[in-house]
This record gives sequence, C-alpha cells and structure tokens, in this order.
Amino acid sequence: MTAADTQAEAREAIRAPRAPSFLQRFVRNPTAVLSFALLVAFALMAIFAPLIAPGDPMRVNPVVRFTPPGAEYFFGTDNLGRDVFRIVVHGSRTTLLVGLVVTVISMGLATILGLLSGFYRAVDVILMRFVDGLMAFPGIVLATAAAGFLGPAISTVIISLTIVLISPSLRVVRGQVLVVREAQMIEAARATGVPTGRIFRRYILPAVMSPILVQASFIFSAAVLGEAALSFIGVGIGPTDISWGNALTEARNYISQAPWIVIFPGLALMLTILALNLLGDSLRDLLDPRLARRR
Amino acid sequence: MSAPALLETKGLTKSFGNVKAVRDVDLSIPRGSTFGLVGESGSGKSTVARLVLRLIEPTSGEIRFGETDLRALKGDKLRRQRRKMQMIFQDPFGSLNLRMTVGETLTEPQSVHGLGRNDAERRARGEALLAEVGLPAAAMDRFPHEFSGGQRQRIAIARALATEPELIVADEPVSALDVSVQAQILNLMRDMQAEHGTTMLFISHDLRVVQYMCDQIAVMYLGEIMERGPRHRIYEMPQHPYTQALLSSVPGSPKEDGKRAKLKGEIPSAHSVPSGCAFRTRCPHAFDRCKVEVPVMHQLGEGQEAACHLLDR
Amino acid sequence: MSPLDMTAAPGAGTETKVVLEAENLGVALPIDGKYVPITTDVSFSVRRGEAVALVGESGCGKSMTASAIMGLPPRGAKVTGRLRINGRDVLDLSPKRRRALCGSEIGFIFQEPMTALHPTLRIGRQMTDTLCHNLGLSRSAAMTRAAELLDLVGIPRPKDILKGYVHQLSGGMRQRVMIALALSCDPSLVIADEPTTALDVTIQAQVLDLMEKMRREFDVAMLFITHDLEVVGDFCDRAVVMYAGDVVETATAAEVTRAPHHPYTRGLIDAVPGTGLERLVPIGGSVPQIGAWPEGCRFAPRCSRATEKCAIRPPLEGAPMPDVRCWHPLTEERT
Amino acid sequence: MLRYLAKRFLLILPTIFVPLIMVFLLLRLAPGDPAGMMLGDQATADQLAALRAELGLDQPLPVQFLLWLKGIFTLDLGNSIFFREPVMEVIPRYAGVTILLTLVALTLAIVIGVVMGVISALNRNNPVDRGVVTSAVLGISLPEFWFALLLIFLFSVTLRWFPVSGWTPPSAGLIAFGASIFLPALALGIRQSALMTRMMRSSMLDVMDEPYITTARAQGLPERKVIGSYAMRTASIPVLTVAGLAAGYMLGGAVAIEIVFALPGLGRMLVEAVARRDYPLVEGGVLTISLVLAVLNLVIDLLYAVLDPRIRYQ
Amino acid sequence: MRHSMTRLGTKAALLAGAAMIAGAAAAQEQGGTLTVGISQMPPQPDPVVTTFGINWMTAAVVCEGLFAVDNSWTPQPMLAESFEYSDDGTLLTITLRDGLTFQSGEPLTSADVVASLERFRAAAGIGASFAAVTESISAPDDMTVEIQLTGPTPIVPGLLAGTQAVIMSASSIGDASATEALSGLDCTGPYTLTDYRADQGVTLTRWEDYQPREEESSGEAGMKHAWADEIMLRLMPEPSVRRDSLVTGEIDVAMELPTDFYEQLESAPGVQPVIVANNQSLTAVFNTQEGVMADVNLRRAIYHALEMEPIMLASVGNPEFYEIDGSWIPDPNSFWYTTAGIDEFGQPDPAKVEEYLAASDYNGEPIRWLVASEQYQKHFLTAVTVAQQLGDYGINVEIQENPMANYIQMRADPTQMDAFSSFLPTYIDPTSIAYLNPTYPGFWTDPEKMELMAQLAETIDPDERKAIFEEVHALAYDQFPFIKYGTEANMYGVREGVEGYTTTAVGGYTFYNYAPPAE
Repeated sequence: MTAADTQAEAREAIRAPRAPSFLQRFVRNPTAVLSFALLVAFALMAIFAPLIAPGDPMRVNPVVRFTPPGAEYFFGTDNLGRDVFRIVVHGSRTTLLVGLVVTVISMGLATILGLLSGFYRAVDVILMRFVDGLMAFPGIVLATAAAGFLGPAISTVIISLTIVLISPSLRVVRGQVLVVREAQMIEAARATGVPTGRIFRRYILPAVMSPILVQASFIFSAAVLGEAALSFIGVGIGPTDISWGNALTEARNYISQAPWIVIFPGLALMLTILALNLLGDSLRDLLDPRLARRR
Repeated sequence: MSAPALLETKGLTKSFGNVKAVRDVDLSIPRGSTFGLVGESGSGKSTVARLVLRLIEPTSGEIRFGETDLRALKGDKLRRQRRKMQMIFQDPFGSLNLRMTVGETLTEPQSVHGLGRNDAERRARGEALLAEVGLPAAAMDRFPHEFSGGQRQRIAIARALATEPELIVADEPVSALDVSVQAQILNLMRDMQAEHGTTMLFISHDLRVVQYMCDQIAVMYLGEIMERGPRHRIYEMPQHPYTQALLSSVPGSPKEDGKRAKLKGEIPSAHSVPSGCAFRTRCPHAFDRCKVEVPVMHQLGEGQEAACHLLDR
Repeated sequence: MSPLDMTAAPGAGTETKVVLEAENLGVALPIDGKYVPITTDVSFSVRRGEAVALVGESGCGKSMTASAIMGLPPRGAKVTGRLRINGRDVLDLSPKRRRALCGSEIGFIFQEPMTALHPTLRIGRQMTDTLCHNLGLSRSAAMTRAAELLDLVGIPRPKDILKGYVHQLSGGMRQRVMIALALSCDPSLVIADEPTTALDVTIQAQVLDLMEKMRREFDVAMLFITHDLEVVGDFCDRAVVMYAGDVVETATAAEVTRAPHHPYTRGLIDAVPGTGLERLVPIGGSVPQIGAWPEGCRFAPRCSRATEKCAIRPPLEGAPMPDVRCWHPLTEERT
Repeated sequence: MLRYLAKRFLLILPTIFVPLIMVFLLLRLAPGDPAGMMLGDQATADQLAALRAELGLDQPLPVQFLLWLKGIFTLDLGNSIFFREPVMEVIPRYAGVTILLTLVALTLAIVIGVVMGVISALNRNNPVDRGVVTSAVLGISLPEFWFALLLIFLFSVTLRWFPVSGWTPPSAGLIAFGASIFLPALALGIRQSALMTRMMRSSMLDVMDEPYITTARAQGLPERKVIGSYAMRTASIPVLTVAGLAAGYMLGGAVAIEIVFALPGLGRMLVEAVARRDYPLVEGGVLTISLVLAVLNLVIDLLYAVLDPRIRYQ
Repeated sequence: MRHSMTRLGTKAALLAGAAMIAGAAAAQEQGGTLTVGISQMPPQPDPVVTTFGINWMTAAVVCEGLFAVDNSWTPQPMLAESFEYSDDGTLLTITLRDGLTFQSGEPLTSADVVASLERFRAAAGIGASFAAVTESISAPDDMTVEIQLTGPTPIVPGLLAGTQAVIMSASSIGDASATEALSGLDCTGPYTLTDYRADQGVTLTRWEDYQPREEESSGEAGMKHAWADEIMLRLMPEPSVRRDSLVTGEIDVAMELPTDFYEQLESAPGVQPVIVANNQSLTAVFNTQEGVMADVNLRRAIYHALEMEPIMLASVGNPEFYEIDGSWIPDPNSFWYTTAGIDEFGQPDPAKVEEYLAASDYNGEPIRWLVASEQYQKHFLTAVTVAQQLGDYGINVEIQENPMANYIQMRADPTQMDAFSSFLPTYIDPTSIAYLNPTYPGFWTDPEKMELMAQLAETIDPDERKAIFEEVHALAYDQFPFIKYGTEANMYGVREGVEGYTTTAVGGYTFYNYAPPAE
C-alpha cells in the first residue's frame, strides 16, 4: 500500500526540463564564445607566428625607421626599423607561453597545497603565514628582486610570477575548500561512510574545480599583465627577446612621433587580458551549478 | 521497556571551547522504535545527533550501538560501522552532492560498503529505492537541482535506506518543507520505518511533528534533557514546567487566561548557562533551590522521567 | 490619528471603517521580457481593529500581495486592480506620495528582524530616522519617543538598546524592536509578514501576545501573513486563503480553521499533525512554480475532488459558494 | 582597542619577515658587484676590494645577515652603497612620493568605484548600467603603464593640460601638486577603480535586495536617504576590504607609473637599487613597503570595525 | 650634420673685455632662469667620490680646477696663473691667481689646493692616475703649489683639468676621505649651490663675486659668463619626458636625447636639436689574456671581416649621427686625433680574413661576447650585427646579455668572457685611455705597447709624445686588442632663444655660458 501511496503523493513531474549541458550553455553565451574565440585567435597567432609574419622580429632596419602603418608594414616600424606587426605577432608567443606556464604551475601547486591546507590544520597554519608574508608585499617588487638575482630571461619571469601568483590562487582554493568542507554534503557523505579519499575526489575536488578554473583564467590574465609590466620596467625578459611589454619599454619614448609603436603592442596586450577576464567572468557564471546567478 | 536498546548513551557531553553544548545526556533507544528529541534552538539536539553518529567527537560519555562500543571505533572500522547507521538532514539541497546524479548518489553508499555484486545490481537497487520513495526510475540520471524540495528529501531518504541501516538519525527532516509536502515526507518516513523495522532518532523543534512520529520523546533545553518518556505521558501529563510551557505555546493549543505565553524572557545563550537548574531563569515556579542545585531525574512511572525540584515536593 | 485620516471616506463609522481594500489586485513580473502574473484577482478588505490573515504555502503570492500593498513590489513589477488605503486609491499615486504612506499610515513587520533591521546602524538611529521623517520630530524628541515605544513593547533598559545594534539582541527582542518600529508613527494599518516563523515556539507565543496587545492599544488594522493555520485560528478575526496566486477562500478565522469549504484549505488542515495519531492526508504533488500557474482551477492538479469542470477557472463570487473559489466546495462539517 | 592594535602589530612582524628574508637571500646570492657599480668603469681592482671591505661585503653571508637583523632592531638599516647615506635618510625621500601617489590613487579608485558602482546598480540592466559594466571590464583589462602612456600622449603632449611628468611636492602648492599627481594617480588607480566599480555594483545590488532596505522604505524614508545612508553604508564595506589588496597592488604597480611619469618614488628607486646591487637600500625599501602595507591594512581593519559594528576587536 | 652656432654675440664679449667666438645675442644681458632637464644625478654633488662623468655636472658649474680643457682638449690654466716644470721634469710648480676667494668668502690659498689634490689623489679613476705619477704635493707659500712627480711626466695639467680635481676650500673638506661625500661645495666657480635634492634636481645661483678669466671662452677654459641668475637642473630620467618638457616649454635645455628624436625636434616649433659631433667611439674589447681571443690572428681576422657602416647604422639608426672613422680619439679637434696605422677603415677584406683565420688556431669555438641589458642599442645591436658578419666566415659569436651590474663583474674575470661591447670617449691625454691600461678588462699587455706607454708617460714634449702615441695607435691596429666601429654623435635640445650653448664634446656642462631665452 505504501508504495502506491507515496507514488501518488509524489506524482508531480520531475521539475525542470533537462538542464542544458555546460557546452550548450557556453555556446549560448556570446561573451564566453567571443572571448574564447579571441583567445584561440591569439593562440593560433602564437603557434603560426613564423607563417603569419615571417622573418626575424628583432631584425633592425634603420633605413625604414618610423614608417607609419601601411601596406608594407601593417603596424608600421619602430625606432630601429623593426616591423611592429612582426613584433606583435611574435610577441604573443612569449606572452602566452609565460601566461600558460605560470597558470598551470601556480594553479596546480595552489590546488594541491590548497586541498591539503583546507584539511590539515598544521599545514594550513604554516602555509598561511607564508602566504600572508608574500601577500603583504607587492609582487612586482619581489619579481624585481628575483629578476636581479636570476637575470633577465623568460624562465626568470615565469619563476617570479609563479611565486607571486601562487599566493592569491592558494587563498582562493583554500577558501573554497574551507567553504566546501563545511558543506552539509560532506557531513552527509561522512555519515554515509564514504572514505576520505573518495570525499576528496568526488565531493571536494569537483566543487572547488569551478572556482579553480575561474581563478585560472584570472591568474592567466594576471600573468600576462605581470610579464608585460616586468618587461616594461626592464626586469622581465631581456631586451634581446621579444614581448609586448618589452616592445613598449622603448616605444614609450616615441609615442608622440610614432604612436603606432605604442598602440599596437598595447592593444594586443589589452585584448588578451580582456579576453581572459571575460572568459573568467563567463566561466564563473556558467560553472555555477545552481544557475541562479542574478548577474 | 522490554525491547533491547539499539542505541544507548551515558553521560554524553560535548564542549566547544568553553561552551557546553550538550551535558550528561542519557538516551536509550529501543530497537525498532522512533525516538523523538525535541527542543528549541540552542538546546543541543542536533549536536546529540552528530555525537551518536560519531560525526563529532564527544568530550565525554559513552555511546553503545547494539553490542558495539562506538567510542572505541576508529578509522576504517568506524566507517564500516556507518553502514548500519545513516542520517537524513534538514536541508536536502545542501546534503546532496549537486554534481552527482541521483543514480550516483544512490549507488555510492552501496559501493563504498561493498553492497551489491556489480554496478548493474546497485543501479537496480537504486531504482527500487526510488520507486519506494515515490520517484520514477527516470530520476536516476538527473541532478538534484532538477527536483523540488520534497522530491529531494525523498532522494535523501532513499540514500539513507540504501545500506539497509539499523538506525536512521533524522535531523529536522521536514522543517524546510511546505506544510503539504511535509505531510508527504512524514508519512513516507513512517511507512519506511514500519516496513524496514528501522530504529529512528527523530529530531525536531515542532512538537506536533514529534508527537506524530515518535514513540519515545525527550525534551531538551540548553544541552540537557529536562523530561523524557513515552509519547502519551509527555503530551498528556507533562511534569516538567518547561514541557508544559512548550506544549501550551504551540499555536492552536487552548489558551488559559487569554495568554499563550507561559514563559517569560529569552533563552539564555549557551555561553552563560544558568547555575543550578538550567531552566530556572524562565521557570514560573523557580525557587531558591533551583539556583544552587542541579535537579536529578525523577522516575514518574511508565518510563517517564523529569528533572525538576518541584517533583520532590 | 495620522494626519491623512482627514482624507478618509466621509461617513465611514470609526469602528467599521475599512482601512484597506484590495480589489482584483494583481502583480506581474517581467521574466524573459514577458509579464508573468504572480498573483491575480486578489480581493479582500481589512477594517480598523481587525486582524486579517493572508494564509498560504510558500509561493502562493501572499508576500507579493503584501509588498504590492506597501507599494514596494520587486523591480519592474506591474500592479493591476484597485487598492484603497483609508478610502484613497493609492495605485495611481506618484512614487513619492506613495512612499509617504509608508511608515505613517502603514507599518510593516518582517519575518526576520535580524536582516530586516540595519546591521550597522544603531537601533536608535533607525527609529529616530523614521520618527523624524514621518512626524517631523526633532532628534531628541524622537529619541524620547523611541525609548517610550521600546518600553511599550516590553524591552528593558530601552535607552541602552537604542545605543546598540541589532546583532546584540536576541531573536525575541529584535522582533519587539521591529514591532515598535512598525508602530512608531501610529499607522492605521500594520502588515506583519510571518512575524513569528523564525522564532522559537516559546518566544513565538510571547511575540503573538505582544502583537495582540499592541493591536488593541493602537487600534490598528492588521494584515497578518502566515503559512500556519493554527496561528490564524489563534490570532486573527478573518482569513484569506491563497493558493498559486489566487484567493481561494475568504472566511472568518474560525470557519477557515474548523470548517473550511475549499478543498485546499481542508488539505492544509489535514496535512498538519494534530493531537490525533491518525495517518496524515497530505496534498499530493507540490505547489506549482511561481507564475507557472495551471489553467482552469489552479488547485485541480492536486485536488482529489477535481472533475472536468475544473478546467474552467472558478470565480471567487458566483461559484457554488460565495467567497470560495471552487466548483466543488466542501459543505459538510468535519472536525 | 589599544591591546588589539598592539596585538595586530606584533602579528605583522612574521608576515614582514618572509619577504625580507627572501629579498635578502635573492640579493646577496645574485651575481653583480655593488662596488663595481659604484666606482664605475675605470676603478682598479684594489680600489674595488677596498670599497667592498668598507661596505662589509667581504664578510660571510650569515654574518651579513645577522648584522642586518641586528640593524633592523636597532633601527639602523645601514648606509646605502650608492648614496653613501644612511638608508633611514634616503628612504623617506622616496617613500613619501610613493605613499602619496598610492593614497591619491586609492582615494581616486574608491571614489570612482563607489560612485560608478552605485550609479550602475541603481540603473540595473539599463543602458547606463551596461555602459558602466562594459567600461569596468575594459578598465580591468587595461595595463596601467600603457594607459599611462596614452594619458601622457593625450593630456600632456597633445592637450597640454597637465605637466608631462615630474614631481611637485604638496609643499609647492596644492594646485601644482594636484596637477602633477592627477595623471599618475589616475593611471595607477584605473584598474582598481574598475574592480571597485564591479565590487560596489554587485555589493549594492545585494544590499538593495536586503530586507533592511525594504524596511527603510517601508518606514517611509525617502529613496535618497535609503540609498545614501542605509544602502551605501553596508554596500561599501566589501569595497573597503578590497582596498587593502588594492593598496598592495598599487604600491607594487607604482613602479611602472613612477618610471613613466618620472616620479622619484620608492618603486623606481628599488628597481634602480636592485640594478645597482645597493643591498641595504633594497632591503630597507622592501621593509618600508611591507610596513606601509601592513599599517595600511591595519588602518583598513580599524575602519572596517568602525563601519561594521558586528566586528568588534577585543 | 655639422651645426654651427646660430648667432654670434658681440656685446657680451665687450662686457667681459675680451673677444668671444661663441656667445650670447647682441641684446644679451644677465638675468633669467635657465632650466635644464638632466637624465641622471649623483646622490651628492661631490665629484671626487664618483667616476661617472655625468655625475660631475653640478661641480662643473660650481667649481673650478687648476686647469681646464679648451676646445682642442688641451689643458689651459684656470685657477692657476702659470705653471712650470723643473729642468728634470720631476717638479711641477704652479702659481695661483691672486685675489680669488671661495664662495664662502675664504681666500683661495695653496693650502686649499693641497687639501683638494690630496683627496683627489686618493680617489678612483683619474685620481689614481694622478697618484701614480706624484710623489708629494706641497705649498711653499700661499700662492704656490709644488707637485713632486715620480718621474718626468707631462700629463699632470691634463689630469688636473678634470672635474674630479676641482679645488675646494680646505675647511669644507675637513678630513673627509675620497670615498666620503661632502654634502656641499665650497668652490670658486660662477654659481653657488643653493639647493641639492638627489631625487629632484639642483638649484644654482649666480655668485656675484665671481672673478672670470679674461681669455675668450673655449671649451671649459677661458671666460665664464654666468648669464642666468639661476640655473635649475631638473632630474628627468626619461628621455621622452625631457623632450616633451622641452617642447612644452617646461625646460630650456634637454640633455642627452636619443638621436631618434632629431626629426621631431627639427619640426617642432620653438625648439631645436643640438648635435654634439664626435662624442664617442663605439667599440668591442677583446680578452687578450685568455680564451680564443688571445689569438692575435683571430682578432685580425675579425677586424678585416667587419664592414663598419651597417654596424653603426644598426646602432645609431640615422647616418647623420655617426662617422666611419678609425681614430681612437674620436674628436678631430683634439690634438691627439690620429689615423696612424689605419688604411681603408671600415671595409672588409675577405682575403685577409681567410689568411688570418688560417694562421689562427680558431676552430669555430663560441666567442662569449658580453653586452649590458641597459645598453641595448650600443651594445647589443652592434654585437648582433658583428655576429652576423662574422658568421659568414664561420666565426661563432655567442652574445651574453646581462644587467650592467653583472656585466661589469663578469668582464673583469678573464675566464668568463672573450669579448664585450663598450665605448670610448675623447680623453685629454692618451695615457688616460682606459683600454690602454693593462688591468682594464681585455688585459692588453703586449710588451711593445707597454714600452711605448712608458715612454709616453715620461716624454714631455707634445710633438714627441704624439709620435709615440701614433705608434701605439698603429700597434693597436695591428694587434686589435679592441676594435672601433665608428664615431657616434650626441644630441640634446634647446629652446629657441637659448644662447651660448656648446656643440663640442668637450665642455658638455658649461651651463654658465648658456643664456636663458628672454622672458
């Protein structure tokens, strides 16, 4: 009797129509699609740089100094007669490489440490003191000191940006772990007898994954900006390598006579950061399992 | 009580820092019965629920589950013990993993406890559980957010039943639900209990719900049990002033002298539990002795007990 | 009492004066660019000195109705029908004049005093802001008045409380402050939205007692919004039962709690565990999602008495029984 | 309160030591010779050695570290290798510029952020809101040193509204000071103001939905007052909490801005000091920045307590 | 490229009672403020403690030495009235001008000179060279200074013409060592130091009691006019900032501008670029002591493989700003200018490359070539062009870029480098040329050169000395311990109306002769 009875009571239909998959929602979100497309475009540009803008981007050609943008030099030339278009195209390699490597390393470490820290108090206390210390101190200054130590190179930039960006990432992951840890589903899982390893894997990791992904895109954008800023002030990759930030270091002297030297690399930089930020924003909205975000 | 107790606690105490959330709680829940724990906010009833399930570590006291000394269990042994004792939470939304399908939610307890020979078998059992709680098999591949509150609580009940536990602890299982849905879930839980013979510790602030559900009832106030006994004794002849006040405060109960309120003042904070009888600050009958002496339980027959100095007179 | 009393309809006797009159009040919200009706055809009235309950489960539209009466519906909401407060049509008033009614003519008591009182403003400041603005009192006069009000609602050491913040108070005290605030400018109507739901049962009883006392003392009309039929029976004179955005039954509180005519009201009563141990008879299914109201009788999908006729939406008046929106009302008395 | 202050201040110490130790090690292990940088191209090997000895650079590293630690506690940070003056005298000259710049930028960011955020929230989802939200996203993506260059090009070189660069201290007159600091502060604050706009908007939207706002309206208070003193009071609290982070970011970001606008600030000085291997000066500068940041965060914490009585420090 | 003075002044010259070749406009009178945007500032004005020439700027205006250099880089008396060598050439007697006082009011006496020169002797750089040739300094009377030399040497007046050798009052020096900076300057120059802020700039005020020499101005020597009431040096490290400030009129003179700004300054109204030709040589220095470059035939092969024009063009960009010229003394006005030993400078000779390579032991080993990050254009671009050209002959250059601090450290270690990019200015005396110092990185210790340098140091007759130097020059063009690519010009900018500014490499900081534009 009871089964039939409860059937009758629960007779209402299962509420919502099947929720659209992440991919479906992603495709329907113009911001997400646009920012993703932009990033893919930059990535392709980086990968196929030698095909898109053949030639050595560092090659100086003093005869054509300060040529304005035109048919031969799309983005004009700089004070040394280097092709700005080539610089922008090839510069994306450094930028994206640094961004990607820094993001992967710092988010990877932050995830591991954040999970540990969220669950083991001893680890947490030590780690957080250290993180507080790092955060109590402007990253760019730390990176400057590191650059002085390690010398100007891509690897230096990657190392120092990773050191700088791991703290905020770790905080985000740890914060999420602490929130998730208190979630009732964890207590429920423990009450059910789900082993700790499985709780990590099936409950905590998926729950913190979304914020980690979102954070990753913001870390990526911070790394891109950081590389540019370090190179700009002369403690990033050295002047003999090419990056957008680097290109601006010298270019700032010529903004009034050849604004294109400043505008194009800066624009490329800004578009990359913009795309990453927009991607992060839309991921944040899309990855919310409740889909109930107002904004 | 002739039936042997499935769950027994003695002197169960839990302090958080210097706050004693639960003090000297003795419980004895007979096998197959529903035991109600009722109290207002801050009474420690939810803490008791977590203590008896060993989700939090008691400060002192004993917990026996059948023949097992629960406090002696650790690690994997404790985890395996959990097959026999499950919990239903107040908020079905929070207690379900939003990233797991209903199917995964229902097969997980089976697989972690090695029930069922293979995935297909566990899935079949999951579908049977769903049918039992009144949900179609199609629900297996859905996610929790696709269900209404009542349906989610059904899923939570199905999950609790998945390991065929001997004890289910239900912590305010219907207080988040609308009245009409609440009745569905109460009926469902009563049916389940009748069908499976499960022992149940039922925690609620709602006296009417507890009355409907429980055979034995304990009334808690500020971490202590004030009165306990069989349902009819508690509801028909409450002996403790707090129980009396509680019952007369329920809306719809007859008003005497045109007033509902039996009690003056507010519930003290758990940080500053009054000396002597915890209830004395609000008790209409409090006298000097209540201030200095903690009252002991008085046996009042048929298993009814109350801790009040008035009963000495 | 309030200066706006002068505009009251002439000839209305004091004791029977209609303070609030809603006629086919409807609220629609824009969802995905379309207006979706949340409540429709809500009609009832409240007289001076009377407590009228607006009863229903979550999502039935009772709070939406209350917010429409306050003139504080959600953003973009469209309010239709007629609404008279103290005889004056208020739906056509400018937002500013409409706002002027709040506080001075209508007081509001919320469910969660913890969140309904400002977390970082002193209680005194919140009360005197209201008093100064609506009654034109000076700060110090307002402070004195606020202390009196707190005293009236049974708060010990009102002066200290005025200097404190809401988080320093217990739940019951907070709701007392809320009541004092609602009554501070002597309104003729108080709307209480689930004022005791968040409270423990013993505190709930205290607060209900207080509200009853205040209602008498201030001689206000009260619209009492609740999901708890037992409280209705205890506290109110009349009850308006809502379901899925509709008024389904209007009757005296005694009738509604003891001999309801609408199957939904009956279902609500049967779903609450009483003193008896007999099996509860729940209402099947669950409340439809807000705005996605079924065609015809909105309760029909969950109703055991539903017939084909229920495909047509029953009117509140002119159906088999007055004030009951049902083609098949219950006529027999059940305990 | 005083006890809390003291406790907070003691808690700062370990926090500061992490970057200090890192910087000490990084610097001392780094190749490069401060004596060579000091004496220049034509110094002989003997002269270099003599200078190194004079500077104590010939001591083993642990000894140098201990001496330096001792120096911190005796408030003697040593002499700058390059300036040949006590670090304690060099730093204030530069720190003042950076601190002022950061404070002005922070103020600018908070004011812009709060105003734009409120405007945006009050116009939820209409064109004004969309405009603000879009410019905020753009603002967040704006590299500040690039933006600084554009500002100079537009306002200084083309329109000539502001001086191209350089530092005018407040003592030289507020108008001149304002003119010299406006563009740098704007460039430094733009990203943070965009972040604060977003934060303020979302915080305002949250607060506007809070029951106590409905209460304020239900009490008949006019909308101006409801927004101005009831909603903004709580909505600005989260903005304040990010102000600490923003200040840290700005103290760092100031380097690039100081370089672009040729401001004699701490950031630029540090970059140069690192290049010159002026160890005591770098260490002193790092210590200063850490302390400034710590004090700023402390102030923000205290402000936070003032704004939000739910938080009380014992 | 050669920009001559725009206007010649006459009236001002009359005022001073002497003729001038370059001076202010006819209507020039004293007055006004000259504001100069400068790129660097030393932490303190004391010139003795730093060897970086750019940091001597303030002292160059405020102070004077016993000697000063004229346009032909020849030392002329300044505070000295006259000087004479003893017959054996080991004692130099200098008589001071009479009646001079310091800005503090103290009279200038030989005691002040002794104190100043003793401190100078202990200083690095030129001071060390001075110390090397002097035994003692003494003051037989108030107006006479005797310098006992270690041997006969003609270079002392040249050494004392540098800004590091300025004369300060003995009381202001006290017992300050050569590495201990004085905070103020008590000197005899035309301007007093009124305000010095290492992070902002310098304010210099005309000293009304200044007593100028009567000879016409030439380089740093001769009469000093002191037109401006006040000279303000404002620190603006960014070249674009100096340029923009010049264009917007915030400053009257913008020092050290990149030559890239040339066209822009030409076209901008109210300002004009000033080109200082023959400013310095761009060079590479080789490690002659260790490693592959110790092989003289490889160095010869490299020299003959290089075509200088593309190297200079890559570095400088604008052909107007460089000369392909092999003289190690870049300024043709200098007495020491010579092209001895050079034929067909700047043209590659593949046949010789093959010949010398064959004679060498070189087998394609990488040549570690140091460049400083901060000197991208001068170091890196020249090196990279050189590397390209050498690559054609299988000579393998590996450029190692490092921050300046590391570069200076690394190049001093013969095991760490084979070559480095560098540059060389005009020196007053060839013995001062750093590259010829055997301890200078590169370590050129060829016995023939050492012998010639010793002769040069001891010979007093200028013409004989020049002949010796030409032998050294020719030797360098046979052994190639270093290679010069060409001579680079410098540029700065002035506002219209500024008069009396210099266009020669000598006397770069003669702001006292600059007349500010009329208000």
